[in-house]
Amino acid sequence: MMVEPAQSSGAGSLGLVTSAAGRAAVRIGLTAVAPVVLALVLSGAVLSQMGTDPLEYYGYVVQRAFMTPSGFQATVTRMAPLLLLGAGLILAFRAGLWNLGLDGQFMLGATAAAALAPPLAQVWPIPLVLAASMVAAMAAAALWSLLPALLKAYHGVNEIITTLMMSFLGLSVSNALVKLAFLDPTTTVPQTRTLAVADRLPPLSGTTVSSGVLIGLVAIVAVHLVMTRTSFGLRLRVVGANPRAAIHVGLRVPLLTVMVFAASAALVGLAGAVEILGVHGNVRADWNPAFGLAVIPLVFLARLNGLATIVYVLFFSALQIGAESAARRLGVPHYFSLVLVANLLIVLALVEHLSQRWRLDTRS
Amino acid sequence: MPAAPLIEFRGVTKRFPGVIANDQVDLRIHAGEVHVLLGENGAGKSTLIGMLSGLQQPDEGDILLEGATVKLTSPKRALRSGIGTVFQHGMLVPTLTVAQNLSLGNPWWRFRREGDIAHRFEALCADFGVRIDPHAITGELSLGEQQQVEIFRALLRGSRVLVLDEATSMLTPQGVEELGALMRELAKRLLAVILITHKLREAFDFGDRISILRHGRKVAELGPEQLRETDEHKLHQLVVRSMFGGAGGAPHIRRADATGERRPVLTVRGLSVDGGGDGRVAEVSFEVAAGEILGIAGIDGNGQKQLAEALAGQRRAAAGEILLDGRPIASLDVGARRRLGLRYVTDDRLGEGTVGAFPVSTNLLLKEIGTAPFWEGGIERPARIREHARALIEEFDVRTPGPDTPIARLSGGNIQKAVLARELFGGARVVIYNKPTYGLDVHNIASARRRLSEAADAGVATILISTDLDEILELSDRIAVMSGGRVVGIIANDGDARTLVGEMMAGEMTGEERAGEAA
Amino acid sequence: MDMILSQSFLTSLVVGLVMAGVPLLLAGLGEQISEKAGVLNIGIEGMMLIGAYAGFLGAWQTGSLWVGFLYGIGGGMAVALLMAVLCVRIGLSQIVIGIGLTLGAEGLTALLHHVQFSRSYPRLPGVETWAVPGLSALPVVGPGLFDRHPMVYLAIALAVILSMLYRKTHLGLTLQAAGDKPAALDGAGVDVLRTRFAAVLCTGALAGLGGAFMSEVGAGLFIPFMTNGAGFIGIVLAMLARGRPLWVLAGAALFGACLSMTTALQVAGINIPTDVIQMLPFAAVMAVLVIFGRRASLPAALGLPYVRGAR
Amino acid sequence: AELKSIAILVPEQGSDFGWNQQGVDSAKAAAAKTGVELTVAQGLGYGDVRPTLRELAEDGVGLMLCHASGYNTACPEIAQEMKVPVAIVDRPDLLKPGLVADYTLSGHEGAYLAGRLAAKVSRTGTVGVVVSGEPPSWNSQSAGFAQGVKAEKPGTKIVYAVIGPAAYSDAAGGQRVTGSVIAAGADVIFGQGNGSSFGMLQAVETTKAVDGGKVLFIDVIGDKTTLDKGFLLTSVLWDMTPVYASMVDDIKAGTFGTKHYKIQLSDNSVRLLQTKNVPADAWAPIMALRDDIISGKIKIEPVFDAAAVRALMTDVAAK
Ligand SMILES: Nc1ncnc2c1ncn2[C@@H]1O[C@H](COP(=O)(O)OP(=O)(O)OP(=O)(O)O)[C@@H](O)[C@H]1O
Ligand SMILES: Nc1ncnc2c1ncn2[C@@H]1O[C@H](COP(=O)(O)OP(=O)(O)OP(=O)(O)O)[C@@H](O)[C@H]1O
Ligand SMILES: [Mg+2]
Ligand SMILES: [Mg+2]
Repeated sequence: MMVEPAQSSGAGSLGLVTSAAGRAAVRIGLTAVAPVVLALVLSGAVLSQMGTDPLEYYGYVVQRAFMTPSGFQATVTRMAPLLLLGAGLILAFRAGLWNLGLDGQFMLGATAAAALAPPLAQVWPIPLVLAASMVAAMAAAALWSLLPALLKAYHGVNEIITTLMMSFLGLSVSNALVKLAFLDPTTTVPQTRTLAVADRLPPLSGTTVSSGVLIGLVAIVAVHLVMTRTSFGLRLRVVGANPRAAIHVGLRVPLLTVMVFAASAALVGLAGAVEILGVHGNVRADWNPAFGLAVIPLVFLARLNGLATIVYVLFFSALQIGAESAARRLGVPHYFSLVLVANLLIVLALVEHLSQRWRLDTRS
Repeated sequence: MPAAPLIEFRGVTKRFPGVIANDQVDLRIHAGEVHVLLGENGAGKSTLIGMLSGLQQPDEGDILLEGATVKLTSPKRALRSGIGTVFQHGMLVPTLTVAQNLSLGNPWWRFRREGDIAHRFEALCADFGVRIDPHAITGELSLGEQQQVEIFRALLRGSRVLVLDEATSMLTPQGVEELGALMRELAKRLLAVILITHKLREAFDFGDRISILRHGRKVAELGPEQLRETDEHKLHQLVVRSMFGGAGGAPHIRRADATGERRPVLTVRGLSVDGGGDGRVAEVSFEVAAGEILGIAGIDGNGQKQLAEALAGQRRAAAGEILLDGRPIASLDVGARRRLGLRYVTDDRLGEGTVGAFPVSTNLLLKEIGTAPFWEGGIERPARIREHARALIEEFDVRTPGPDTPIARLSGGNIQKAVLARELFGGARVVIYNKPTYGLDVHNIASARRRLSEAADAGVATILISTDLDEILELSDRIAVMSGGRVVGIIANDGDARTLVGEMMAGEMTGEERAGEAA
Repeated sequence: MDMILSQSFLTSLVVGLVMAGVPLLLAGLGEQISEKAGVLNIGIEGMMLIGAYAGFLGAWQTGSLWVGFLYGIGGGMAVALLMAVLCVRIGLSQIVIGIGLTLGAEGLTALLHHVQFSRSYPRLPGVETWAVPGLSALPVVGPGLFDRHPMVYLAIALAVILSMLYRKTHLGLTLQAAGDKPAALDGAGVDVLRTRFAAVLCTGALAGLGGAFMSEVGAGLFIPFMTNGAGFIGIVLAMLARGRPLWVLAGAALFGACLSMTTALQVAGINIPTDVIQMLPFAAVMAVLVIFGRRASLPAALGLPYVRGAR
Repeated sequence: AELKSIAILVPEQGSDFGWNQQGVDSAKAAAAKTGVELTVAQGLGYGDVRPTLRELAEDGVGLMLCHASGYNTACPEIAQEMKVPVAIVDRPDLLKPGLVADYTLSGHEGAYLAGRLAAKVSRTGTVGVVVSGEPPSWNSQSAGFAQGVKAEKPGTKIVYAVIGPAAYSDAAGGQRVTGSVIAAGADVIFGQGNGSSFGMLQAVETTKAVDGGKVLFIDVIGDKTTLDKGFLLTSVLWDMTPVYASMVDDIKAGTFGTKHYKIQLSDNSVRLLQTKNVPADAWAPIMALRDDIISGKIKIEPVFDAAAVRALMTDVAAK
């Protein structure tokens, strides 16, 4: 079979297929569906080792996460922070910067929002409070990324080390802030004041879905468009794809590096804010959802494509919601979802590699 | 007929997706001979010797060593079989010392004995009259020295066959002469040398036997008798016809004399650049007028690249002035200088000149990102970008499946055409070319030179940096020679320019003498 | 306050330093081998976790810590084998696969623990120490450093041995070439993929051993997620050490000392909130980076798959 | 009102010999006693439990026991939204008739007794408190323990150490910190932590006290006797069965959400575990003290604030 090499612009684009629809269908079937099936089978083997019927488990997860109204709403709500984290990661990764400090930035954003919103809600109109809190969260996270950004931009210090370190530090700092500075004096529980349910981001009408998901969708689509359709995005992609070319064509790489870090961290901080303003209402000491390690695989699975990330985030949210429920009914701890995501990541990477090889082999 | 060949290729075929790189090639390499492989870019030379050095395996056919079939399945096997290769791109670890590089390949558990190897290396160097410190960090040596290290490494390993892939392309004329002498010496000691080159001159000067590849096939072989007996002009024609299928060599372009008083467009005064470890620029001054071509000759690594980058705005100048139309631009960045009409054609088209994964169309606008009409308010206008690309592709004859093809899929010559198109497009006042024809085949070289000179004729002030003296002599109006980061002299390109430049490059004349003479 | 100065307390701080430092040391040394050879091994956290689980399992089943260490090494190497096949042989992205393997190891060990141990929480018997004759009689550091489980000495010896190997044998050159210019190594007749493959396996072995040390000697039991980012700290140590094993040793000691200090300050009744004290090690690393943050000389080909003859 | 089924939500697996297991076991016992069905939702983690709460409510659960201090923001909100009663911990201020009841758990009375016992058996005159974190229920027990120690032997030193941020699973950290506390002189360790408490136990089992003798461990909440190798002195056991049972009764009676539920010595919902490691002559006086507390002769105020707990420790240590 003859297959034209897919047109891929940039490092990780999902080869927006331009060839005939039939061929595209075959390719999607082979590169997207087959790996998912394979990963499900592999993970299913783990399930049956634990004495659980994989089909029953998967069926249950799908049923709960998609078919029941409350389950589906929960799935969609869970997407909000993940989408924002994904947007932040795409921005950084496309520009060739490994921002691995998500968890610290997320918690600082969350803490900033939680510190600000409840007291402000006493004096300001709510929309203003929400906006101000989100801005504060973005600023806090962006500020936290500044040190790694400057070290990278002006001293070439590897950002993997610095963002990881700043992440650990950020977690401690946000904890200390919660316990020492922003403590809710009315309770013995070490947590910030709680934003009243009525003052939070409004749910989509008639549902329990936090409107944070809209913010997430807007953000990731915006990032996608910025990266693929604007001059700013193109500049970042040049830096990411060939830093020497960026210097050659006169891009201010250090400045762009700092900007990307700030923007990426701001989106991550916004994820924290949305999670607090939309769902939790406060930050408890020692809370850390550690979304970072889960989202990174998702954006890679989506090959740094914003639109594909939405699909994978939906998948992952559904898996989480379904797994929490399945844990109760079928006695499989929700850690299982980690195994499934890992399997999926590895299988997909492998299949993508093989399909590329196959494509080359059939070119002659 | 000479004795049984040391190496024999028998019906060797190698296919790559979409290309037959080698097609039923028969080749015999004899001990005591320098065997030159000629062929245009992509003819399959590197692939052929890649199979000899164990990097690749033939799809069909056999390689025989002293009459017996060998399977060279890895570089290690090849080395064991006495085949040493000096590749087109350096194969030394830049962060290790020479001696460490030489001892690379020992099993990891062996104790290091760099002292021994250093001694042997020094002895060998002395034998050939070369001096290289075995404890120098390899990355800090000149390219020529690195190449010599590679050759000696092959000899130290007891190679009987020495393969040199485009070994001369990075060298200065002197370097080439030295290498030639070295090869002749090796041949005298009954080694077999395989030399790949693009320069016919070298083939005739150093070769005992010439094989010519074309489209993966061996199309001609000229033995020692033929080489000796045939008249040089005829030989030249014969070879060129075999290489290019009768199309003949490139037409000679000689520029119309462009002397006379003209207003300088670019003025450089006392420019100094700290190059870090790799070459610097010291107090360079010159002027280039509209329509003039100033050639900058010199041995590679004497500050030419640093000078070019400082002019383009990619590298900061430590001191000095740069004036464009009388306006100081030293404090401007790359983009601002470009907008004023200052352009730079880099010598590293793949490394920094283009982004390989991006489409041709984007690469054509890589230095104009964000400008109207291709971006409006920061938003990309794909139709206009593609339209622009189509026009340039057409105008510059870039052979590409289309504007959306990732530029890395193009051949080297076509990538260079795209880069030229980008730099010459729209209001170029000054263009700095850095080795514009490096790595291209004869056809592409001719077309690139034609472009360059046409642009100059249209009034572009041109700076041509090249290590190819012929190219400089062919195109320039005046020639500056750089050595050790300084311009040691600027002369008009007339009758005895070749000797003068050669002398300056060889360091036989000081800058002051030269300047006095040129004045 | 007197207890702060008591010999036994100071000794315990040294012990704490050693206990926290040894897994980091092993992980850092392991990561360093991969990095030298040009493989950024982000999966090391997963290798440690599997090593911790397997090591505990082995020790618990057979009653021998040494068998446990072998299990731990095996567990770490199993994960490393997967990484080597996918990233070295096939050339998939090292960061993606590394994160995938870490996630998978977290999930898998938590599941296994749930099935196997969550009802009984078995613990290993106390660790036999081996006193270094003479040295163990020294005050404070004697019992703290020289009356430990032999694995402690082995880990420290390993740093010294590796440092010597790198300096005296071709091991260091070979790895450095694989990381800086793999094509040159290939041209010199050494199989780059095999070199990197072996390097990744060594990383897995050391990381697995580090994990096993943590569960067998450090805790005496296995708890899900118990490595708590130690692997990531190992990556940081390896990057900061720039190829020098003794620097990894120093870095691991610094980290261990910081952790010990947090306990010391608390026990001394110095009333700083724990969260502030906990920042010490990370703040220390950031300070080091800010002060000495020149261009980190990482191998040129770090993170890039090697394909022979690729253009 | 009618009540057919209840549910309990716990963050970790209900097999940890501690907080989670005790909650699940108590809920089972209470359900059996009151004849309602029980759904156990375990291992939910510390993230957002709202989806689970909504799902349980949709399934017709008539009372949700939110057995984690981290759930006390989400549960009252969902109670309001779904009109299903919930019980939460650590927020007595959120009481709401018919919807939200609080059962802030404080074993401070038991911890006080444990402190008395610890001071009695300590040979070195130093005891240690090792915690993995500082949530209110642990703070109150740490404080109770310190008060007990102080009351028994005022000169006894108390060494206090928190393991660290990720300490719930940091077993190695638990062992390391406990080791240091023992080296600082403690020969009785009062340990609170989930996974890390196994690390503490391991340290106690494998480290000698400064006087060369054995170190003893005081556990909280659960009964680790089956895991003991002769080092478990006692445990401040919690039993929420009476609490949960009276919640069910209150819902049926329509009085839910009008009162606080407590665990206490008087109904044995807090009690001290008697092990064979308790010296024979020490147990009787402790039981006498228990009676004094029940009768009100001794009053112990719970202290929930981390800084206040620390003050108590340094206070003791300074003497
Ligand atoms: N690894 C490869 N994969 C695919 N095609 C290849 C590969 N190596 C070489 N080719 C193709 O094989 C043909 C012969 O290439 P080769 O490098 O041998 O040419 P060459 O004569 O050495 O050219 P040059 O003078 O430019 O070095 C070319 O078309 C080239 O693109
Ligand atoms: N890595 C590769 N994989 C597949 N095809 C390649 C690769 N590199 C080059 N090619 C193709 O091989 C052909 C020859 O490449 P090469 O760079 O040698 O061109 P060329 O024949 O020298 O052309 P030019 O004279 O314009 O430089 C081109 O058509 C190019 O598209
Ligand atoms: Mg070639
Ligand atoms: Mg070419």
